[in-house]
Amino acid sequence: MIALTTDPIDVASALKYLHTDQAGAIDLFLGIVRNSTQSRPVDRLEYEAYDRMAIGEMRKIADEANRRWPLLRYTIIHRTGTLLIGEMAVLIGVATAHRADAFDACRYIIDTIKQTVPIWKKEIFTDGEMWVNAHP
Amino acid sequence: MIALTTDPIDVASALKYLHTDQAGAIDLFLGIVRNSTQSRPVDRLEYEAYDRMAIGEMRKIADEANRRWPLLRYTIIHRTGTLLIGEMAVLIGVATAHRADAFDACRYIIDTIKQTVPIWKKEIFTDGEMWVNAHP
Amino acid sequence: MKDTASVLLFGITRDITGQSAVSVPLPEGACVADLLSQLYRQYPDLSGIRSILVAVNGEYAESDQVVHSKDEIALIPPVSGG
Amino acid sequence: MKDTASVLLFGITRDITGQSAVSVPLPEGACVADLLSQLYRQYPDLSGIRSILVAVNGEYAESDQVVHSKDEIALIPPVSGG
Repeated sequence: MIALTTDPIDVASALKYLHTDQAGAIDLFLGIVRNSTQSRPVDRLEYEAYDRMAIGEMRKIADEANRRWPLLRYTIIHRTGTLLIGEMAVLIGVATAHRADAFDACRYIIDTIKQTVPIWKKEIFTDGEMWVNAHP
Repeated sequence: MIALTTDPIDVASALKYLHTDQAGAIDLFLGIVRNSTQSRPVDRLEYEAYDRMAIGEMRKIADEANRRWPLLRYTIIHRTGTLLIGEMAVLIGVATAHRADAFDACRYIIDTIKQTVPIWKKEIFTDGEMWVNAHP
Repeated sequence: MKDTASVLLFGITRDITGQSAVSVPLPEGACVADLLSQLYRQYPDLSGIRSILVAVNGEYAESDQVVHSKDEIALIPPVSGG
Repeated sequence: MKDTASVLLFGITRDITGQSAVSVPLPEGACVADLLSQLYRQYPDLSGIRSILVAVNGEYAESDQVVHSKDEIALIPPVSGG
């Protein structure tokens, strides 16, 4: 299951989806808006996506994870729009028979998302704003 | 937060506990009773703990994880008693500022639990039963 | 025949140009690199961005890929999802 | 003075002995290895277990650690939590 959404991410329904009788392990990664970046206080984040391509790139990542590890179920949900401190920006969930595969696949998915998926975040500080990673 | 419980593990309250404004990443590992072991169908599992020592060993593991990685919050919950297919036996949750630490610490904790914490599980098959790891 | 291409802009590129899509002249046979050069001329502030990739029809494109006016073209500044 | 120790049993050791605690003679100065030898004599089926460790007062004990009758002693067959 792959989704972009402007609504809050629902962990319970993601978990319900991941549950299957063959699963011995579920690894769930949550990316959350924290209150500072390099000790500069953050007020909120604004996430923007090139939706069509973002879904396509997430699909490629999931397909590659599926090739590398024996996944039973997976879910990738990324939120867009304005997010406040403590809100969840991304949820990656992977269900496998054995735990090493769940950890490896989950980590691969989030690491690769941050490299290739056309989603951008702007940090809004009390005294300015900045697109993350945009500047040299 | 470290606990042994005979009640079902509540993911929502574990997540609520892990949430803090400094957290940018939460890794949550769930160990689940699956329906087969080496393709032998499992009916249920019975978990037993040496409670006092199990809590002590989990505490040591958490302390070591705290020394190795900058953890903001963690939770280790292990269930005991009779568990059916699909039920959660263990939940490990770790909140950190950055995701690599969350993955590394979470994996360290579950891997070490399986090596040192005095908890035992018996697999009940339709045609027999076996204490896991007990035999050469 | 001289055509134009519409280029979708996101993130910092949208902020710099003040637009979510811009039109650029697209000579026949022009490739991704030509399109980027044209955009840097039109919007010199784009050169302050660490790197810009181009997507054609929803896929990352190499700089020598030829683009057509009917393609969906987008600038991809450094991503920062997650 | 010849004392006895009570030894807590879990998992497969409890199943083999049919008891959750057993009493074993504990000569003065006896160590963990002595206690284990005595238990293997009393319950030969324990030798079918892959390995057995001993915990004294809730901590894993080395085989040369001296045990006392007031200690909380437990057999720890191979663990399988998680």
